[in-house]
Amino acid sequence: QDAQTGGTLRVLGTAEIDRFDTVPPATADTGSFFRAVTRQLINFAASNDADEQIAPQADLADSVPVPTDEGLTYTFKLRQGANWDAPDGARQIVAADIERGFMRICNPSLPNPAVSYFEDLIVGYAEFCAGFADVEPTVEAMKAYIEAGDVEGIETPSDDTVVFRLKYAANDFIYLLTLPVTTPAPVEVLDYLPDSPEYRENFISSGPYTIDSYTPDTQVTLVRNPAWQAESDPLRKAYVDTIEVVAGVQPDAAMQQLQSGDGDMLYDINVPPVTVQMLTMQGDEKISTLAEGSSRMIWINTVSENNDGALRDPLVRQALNYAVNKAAIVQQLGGPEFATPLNGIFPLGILGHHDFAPYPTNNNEGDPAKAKELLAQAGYPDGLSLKMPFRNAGNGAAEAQVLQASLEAAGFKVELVPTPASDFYPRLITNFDNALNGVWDLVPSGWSPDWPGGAARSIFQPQYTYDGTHGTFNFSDYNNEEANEIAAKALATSDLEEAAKLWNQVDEIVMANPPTVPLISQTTVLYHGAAVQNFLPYAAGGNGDWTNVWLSR
Amino acid sequence: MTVLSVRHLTIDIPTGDGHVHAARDVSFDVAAEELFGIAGESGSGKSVLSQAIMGLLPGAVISGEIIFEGKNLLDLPARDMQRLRGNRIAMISQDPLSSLHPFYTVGAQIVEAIRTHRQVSEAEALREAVDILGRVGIHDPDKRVHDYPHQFSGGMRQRVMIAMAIVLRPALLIADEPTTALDVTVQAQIIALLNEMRRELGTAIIMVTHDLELLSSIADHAMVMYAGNRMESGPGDAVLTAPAHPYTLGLLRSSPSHETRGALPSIPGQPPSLLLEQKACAFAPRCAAAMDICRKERPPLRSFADGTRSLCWLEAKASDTPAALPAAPDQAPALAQDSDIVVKVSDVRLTYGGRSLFGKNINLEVLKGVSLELPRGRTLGIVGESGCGKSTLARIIAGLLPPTSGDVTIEGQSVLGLDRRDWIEMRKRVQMVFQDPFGSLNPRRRVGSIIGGPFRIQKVAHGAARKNKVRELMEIVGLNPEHYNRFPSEFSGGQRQRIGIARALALNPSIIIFDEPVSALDVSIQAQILNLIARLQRELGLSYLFISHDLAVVRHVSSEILVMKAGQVVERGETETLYHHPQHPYTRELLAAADPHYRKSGGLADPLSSGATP
Amino acid sequence: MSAEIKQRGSLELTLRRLLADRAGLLAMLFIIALVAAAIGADGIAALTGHGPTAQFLDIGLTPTGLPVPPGGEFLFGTDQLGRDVLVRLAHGARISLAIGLVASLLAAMIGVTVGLVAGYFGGWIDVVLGRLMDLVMSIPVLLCMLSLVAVFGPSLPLSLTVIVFFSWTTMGRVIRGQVLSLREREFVTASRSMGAGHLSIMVTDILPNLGAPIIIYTTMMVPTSIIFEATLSFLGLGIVPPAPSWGGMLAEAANNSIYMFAWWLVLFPGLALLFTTLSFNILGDALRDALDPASMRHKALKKKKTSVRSAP
Amino acid sequence: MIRFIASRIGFAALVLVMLSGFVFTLFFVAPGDPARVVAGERATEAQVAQVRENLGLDRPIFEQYLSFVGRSLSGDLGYSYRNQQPVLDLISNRMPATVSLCVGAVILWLLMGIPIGIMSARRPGSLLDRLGQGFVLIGVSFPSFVLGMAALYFLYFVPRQAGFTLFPPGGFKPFLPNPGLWAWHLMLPWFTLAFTSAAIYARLTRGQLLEVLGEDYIRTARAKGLSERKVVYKHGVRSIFSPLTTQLGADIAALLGGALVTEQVFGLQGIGSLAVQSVQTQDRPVIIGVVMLAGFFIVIANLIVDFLYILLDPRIRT
Ligand SMILES: Nc1ncnc2c1ncn2[C@@H]1O[C@H](COP(=O)(O)OP(=O)(O)OP(=O)(O)O)[C@@H](O)[C@H]1O
Ligand SMILES: Nc1ncnc2c1ncn2[C@@H]1O[C@H](COP(=O)(O)OP(=O)(O)OP(=O)(O)O)[C@@H](O)[C@H]1O
Ligand SMILES: [Mg+2]
Ligand SMILES: [Mg+2]
Ligand code: NI
Repeated sequence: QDAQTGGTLRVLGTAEIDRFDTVPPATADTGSFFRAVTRQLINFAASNDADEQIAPQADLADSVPVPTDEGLTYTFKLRQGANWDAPDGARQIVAADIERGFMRICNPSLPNPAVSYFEDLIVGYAEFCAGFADVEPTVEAMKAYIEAGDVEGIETPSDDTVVFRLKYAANDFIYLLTLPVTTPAPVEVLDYLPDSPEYRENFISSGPYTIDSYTPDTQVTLVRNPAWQAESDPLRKAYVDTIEVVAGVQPDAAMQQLQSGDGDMLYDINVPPVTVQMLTMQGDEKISTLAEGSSRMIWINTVSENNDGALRDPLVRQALNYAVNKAAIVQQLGGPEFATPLNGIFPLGILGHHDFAPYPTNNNEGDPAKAKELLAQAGYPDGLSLKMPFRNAGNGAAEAQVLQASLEAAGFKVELVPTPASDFYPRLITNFDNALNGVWDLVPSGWSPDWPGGAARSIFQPQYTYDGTHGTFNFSDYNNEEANEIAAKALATSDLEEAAKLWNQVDEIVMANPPTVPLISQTTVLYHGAAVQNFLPYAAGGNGDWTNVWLSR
Repeated sequence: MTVLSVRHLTIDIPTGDGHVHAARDVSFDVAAEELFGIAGESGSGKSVLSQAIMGLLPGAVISGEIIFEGKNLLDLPARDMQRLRGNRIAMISQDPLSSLHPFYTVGAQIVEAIRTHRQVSEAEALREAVDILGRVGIHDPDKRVHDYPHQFSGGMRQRVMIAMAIVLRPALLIADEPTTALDVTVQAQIIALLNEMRRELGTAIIMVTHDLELLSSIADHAMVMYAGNRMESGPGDAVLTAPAHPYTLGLLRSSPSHETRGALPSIPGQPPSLLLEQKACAFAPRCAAAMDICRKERPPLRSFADGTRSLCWLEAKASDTPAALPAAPDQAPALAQDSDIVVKVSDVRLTYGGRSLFGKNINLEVLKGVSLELPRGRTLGIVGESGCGKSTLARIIAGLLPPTSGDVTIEGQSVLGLDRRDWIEMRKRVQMVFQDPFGSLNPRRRVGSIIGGPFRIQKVAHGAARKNKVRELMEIVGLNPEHYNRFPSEFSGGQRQRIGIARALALNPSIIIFDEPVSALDVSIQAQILNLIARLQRELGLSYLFISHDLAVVRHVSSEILVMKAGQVVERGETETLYHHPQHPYTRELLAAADPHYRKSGGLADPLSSGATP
Repeated sequence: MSAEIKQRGSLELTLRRLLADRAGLLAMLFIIALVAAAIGADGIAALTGHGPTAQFLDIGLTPTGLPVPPGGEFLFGTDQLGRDVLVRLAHGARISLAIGLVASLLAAMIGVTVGLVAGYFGGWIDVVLGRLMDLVMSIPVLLCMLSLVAVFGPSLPLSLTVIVFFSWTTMGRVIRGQVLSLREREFVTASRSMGAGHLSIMVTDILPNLGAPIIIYTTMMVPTSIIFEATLSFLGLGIVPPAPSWGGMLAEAANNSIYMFAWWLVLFPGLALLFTTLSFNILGDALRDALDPASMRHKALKKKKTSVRSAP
Repeated sequence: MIRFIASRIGFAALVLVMLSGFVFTLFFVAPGDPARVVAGERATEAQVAQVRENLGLDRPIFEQYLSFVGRSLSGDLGYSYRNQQPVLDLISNRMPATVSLCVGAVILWLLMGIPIGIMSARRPGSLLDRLGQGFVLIGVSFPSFVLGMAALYFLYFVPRQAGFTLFPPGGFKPFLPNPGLWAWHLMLPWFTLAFTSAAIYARLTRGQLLEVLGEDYIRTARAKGLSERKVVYKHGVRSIFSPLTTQLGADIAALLGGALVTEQVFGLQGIGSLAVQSVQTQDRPVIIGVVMLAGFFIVIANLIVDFLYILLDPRIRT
């Protein structure tokens, strides 16, 4: 069917769009929104092709640059005709806006955790942020600091040129530039606190759409941005006239509304596995998949005194790895199309993933006998009693019960502790005291890297390294100097194949004495209403691309 | 001219427990302008009968004929019956408090009655309503017509009911106990009003009541019912002065006003259940003159020369056959002569303070300085209209309610400010018997434990000893000790009052306060209880305070009488003195209201003018 | 007293009336059967050979993880984890019944005590307790439950506490109303005039007269509590998996709209819940008819008024 | 009268204060860290502490409570942690769905329950009465979410399988510009929410009316010659308004709970789903706001009921 413009796209969500500003931490789902109203130097194309989905493309940059200076310098030329929808009319996006965008990231009011990647990489950025941290978190003070400040490693020789200078050659720097947090900032936004109501009210778009109205917690309506020029944007076609993002719809209800035509696309809702199977059974073809590099694993508490520190014994952790029935989890999620058993820390689609089986079991169904044997060897012939909190939402309960069943078969008594979704990570798991005090022994957890593709860094660093501060996703302060060294090498090499091999080594080192039980690589399942045409998954938003669909009702 | 003619009316009401035979073969005629009285004890079927005539007994199985103005009402289609109701036949019922819709103004309710049957405008109907309210003696009818029923006193509400009933000038007015809920004085006014209306409008009135006294004074014709049967009917005078049926006679004899002193000739036993089939005379089990045949066959209807008819096997009038009379127990009460004062009440005052729903301060002075003395072994009667403070006084004397000021001493000891031990002790001296035999017994406790309650509370006697004492008490008051384990609901009203008396006797008190102990009972049962009370006083030398609004009853039991009005004692004196030479106008009024002869002659000056204020 | 009718004890009368009520009898039989099923739940599990939490990944689920419909192996089908619905239903009866009974008994105890004290003493005690009841009734129950669970995490005792906390007021009001009129009855004055103290009057004089409302309202509270628990489970605030409860089973069926495909997941627990609450309601009605002396004479005609606080 | 009104209003205020204390204590004494939620799942301790300070969560609880009460009195329920929007705005944005749902459901259940109750009471024991009683029993025995599921299955899913749309599966459409669409989309939610209460009202109406129809004044009305219709509707039904009003007052609290469940089942953007979502994200100002506002409505509804009661019953009025 031919592309056609016009119409209103209705996107349904449970929660509202959580951020209008790219600076404060936002959920991955917000990526779809940022796609429509902001532009970055580098971005992804919306595509059905798994490889194309994760290939960096030029967005504000007029091409993807090749690093010079042994991979330490990246020079970007900005695309002409890419405009701000500024209050006084359309205005070209310039190099200073890019630098300003970076400066806002480590503001003391609502900093973004991704700041650590750049502190690690860009020359002079850590110093800039350290200075910023001491600034009063008020509009005036922050504005003054940014206006007076400068990041050494970000140079703006002319309005249309930006140069980044790195501390070491990082093969994933281009990927880092796809993060919404790197969005350029127009000078006007310095007058507001990040993502404050005033910011929202005076929103300045750079994408094909801009905010028409915002009813908090209920609906955001996007309309065409008059300053946006189609020829300046290779990635977005902007077929529909209006996009309504509706909040407050429960997943089941949203699915029904999509089927009945009351809604077109989903916002923060993933299609539940069972529904996928029901839809497939009914021959519904409006299902697509997207590999974002998500994985699920069980974290093992290696710091508590529970069971006299039994979980510190590598044998016990290996026993756990043998015990778990990964095939059952795959079955729960709808079969091999939607999930694959995972035996290492890097999921499918991530540079560094390799098919290996440190603890092989038949069809990944678990090997209770082997597990029991190891347990006995470790001195626990009668098994162990373990506490496993789980996230009481979505598929959490089902997954926990499947895990419980296979662990019990191997001699682990597992006590399930349902935990409200809001409490699971913030209160229970990321609080290191809870690990230390043995509030939990095992937790099923999930991880998606901050960007797709070459994202081994975004998996390894937050989860498997410990630099002395708690409270991140490394729940029991795992650290392995040997792995760290190899990882540093993997990051610094510009040869991707070499990098992949090094990451494989990292994976093997970690799994030899496993802090986790990897479970599955997960594929995100997407669904849309019948009116939606040209539905193309957009990797950084985890869903279909709003700016490339058209409607036929 | 006969307005209504009822022929062989039989009414069965189906219920969960079987058929209630509420009327059996009842026939009578009512002529225009006549007042036809129907008397009988509670549950004898009077109300059912009147509702049957109105056609307001859905679900009942009715046979026979009710001929009204030439048409048999039982065959009439519902629509036609509806058109007659209110228009040609009207009704007033016993309780004026609950018979008016609380949410509509009295005017609206009268207007509704008018406009249901006549095509008149709202304004026209309202004018008529005002007019009729004026005629039944409501002051300022044009203002009061917009008031709600709760803004009227009981007597005035009954007037409103009457106004509503007669506004369309019906041919027949059925008054089902129109005065039982009212004070004696108001009662007399209402009766006078009805009489006047009857004469003025030519309405035939059927008056249902259990008050024989009343009937004998006003009814042109009367009918006495018992267990659904018409026992006797005939001209009012004849039936109520020279009754043909032993039941009628028994009723008349049991009414205390006829015997001034001594035991009343009561009718033993209690009425039968209407659920039972009757093959013989319904009254036979209680009839002193019963013969064998009475218990076997249904009696014939006998007519007598004076126009009375009686459903009885006796060939002569009961009033003519001395044998039919129950032997009146002879002796006069042996009055104790040592007159030391056991109860002394001096200048007791009581003010109920409080706040109404809307926060107005209410200070209701209920007792305004009452003093009295009760000599040992004597009975002091207290009369007065409803709300004058009798019960309040009783409670104060019993120590259940502290007075605002004044003092009460019992056998020399003040009942006020006792500590817990003295209070328990005091309970052994004074006891109370309450008005309502249904309410004063805990329905969920067995008779044994009710009567044994005082022993439990006072911690006297245990186990078998207590049980024996209870049995003794039951025997004293004439209850079968075998019924130790029953619940109060399994007893009749009279028996329940005996239980109450037994309980009061348990701790051997020297003084008993009776607060209207018989007002809830039928005359035949009332007599039994009055006799019991008298016997106990004789045998146990008790001193009584006897409260009632019924002058006749008080006069029967008391040696001295106290008349109360609005919280004050207006007159006191030896019974006979007071009765024959009343000093205070209020006493006279009371006596007048209670005396049938006053009523008949319309003795009250202006019945319409003295309506109570709201 | 020759024409004396045989007098029956009130217990006997009540039983006779109850047994004469066919619907009530059926309801009672159903409840007895249910209790039997709950007690014998392990027996049912043994009979089918399926434990209540056993997952049959091979025969109880399709390769893509869908539950299988009722059939020879699984009489009521399996759930989304391949567990036997029949066995879980029987085990769920335990929790639902336990919650229903324990919650209503506790609530009844509190309600009766508060109602009795408030009604008997009147005055400021009544005002305070009455206002307390008003207060509890003005709390948006489910919202508060939601918040409580968010704070304390779901658990059986918490559910129980919340149900009790929010359901005693109905009983309290009814009892208070009854006591207000009972304390004016003359048998109370009579007891007082015998020298009885407050406690003795409340316990021996007033309490026995509250038998009918207590029994009726407690019975009526059972289905409300069961529904309440089910609703909490439905919102994910109920008991801890993998223990089965009817509400939890229904919630699992509702989750992801799986019931639209696997109708048996909602049909069987739904019917069990419906029949149970229906039975208790019918039994409550029957008990009311049998116990309430006011309805003795005009059985078909009179029904005592009730104000039932609806379950969410 | 004035005193009465004043005392009722005073009590209403007291209830709200106690409610606020209760909710506030619950949230602020309880463990859990909204700052962490706001800061995002991957924030470091230092960043969380910064957010905590920005939100004022590091101040003493009592101080926070006092400032909360102070602000509430001027109608300011504070700002959401999540999007810094005024709580009052958030709630009023969700108001249309909830109000549509509740008002419609109340009307529907009154229109269902009362007539069924009247019909039952007019002919006790008849077939109609038995049917009515059956409806009542089933109604009070069904949890509303099961009913919602059944409605969705039979009135939406089954017809859709058969190829046509009988009712949409929920979703809120604003009243304007298309009231028909609005009503059509609310049909199933209305029915679900109304069913149980309709049963309770049918039962209540029947019981009360039977009792009233046994009153003496009804006999008087019949004796006046009024038609049975008039007797029942003008004299009988008029008297049951007061108990029905009382029940209605008591039902407001339950109504909000029912609305919460119904909104979940049918995907309505109402206050209930706002509450659920806020609980999930620990957005305390919003939760407190919703609970307080719900309490406020309940209290106001009960005040209105009290006054209606006076209006309806002349015995109290004069
Ligand atoms: N609707 C009814 N259904 C069943 N039984 C009834 C009904 N109405 C009255 N009865 C029974 O019929 C009998 C006669 O009652 P009725 O009211 O006529 O007595 P009554 O003579 O008017 O008594 P009272 O002086 O107490 O008014 C009583 O046993 C009563 O219980
Ligand atoms: N607890 C109370 N609070 C306020 N007023 C009361 C109270 N008890 C009784 N009264 C009022 O006191 C007055 C006297 O009441 P009491 O019961 O003593 O009258 P009574 O002469 O016994 O009347 P009755 O013949 O109707 O029994 C009445 O006006 C009554 O309304
Ligand atoms: Mg009568
Ligand atoms: Mg009195
Ligand atoms: Ni005889």
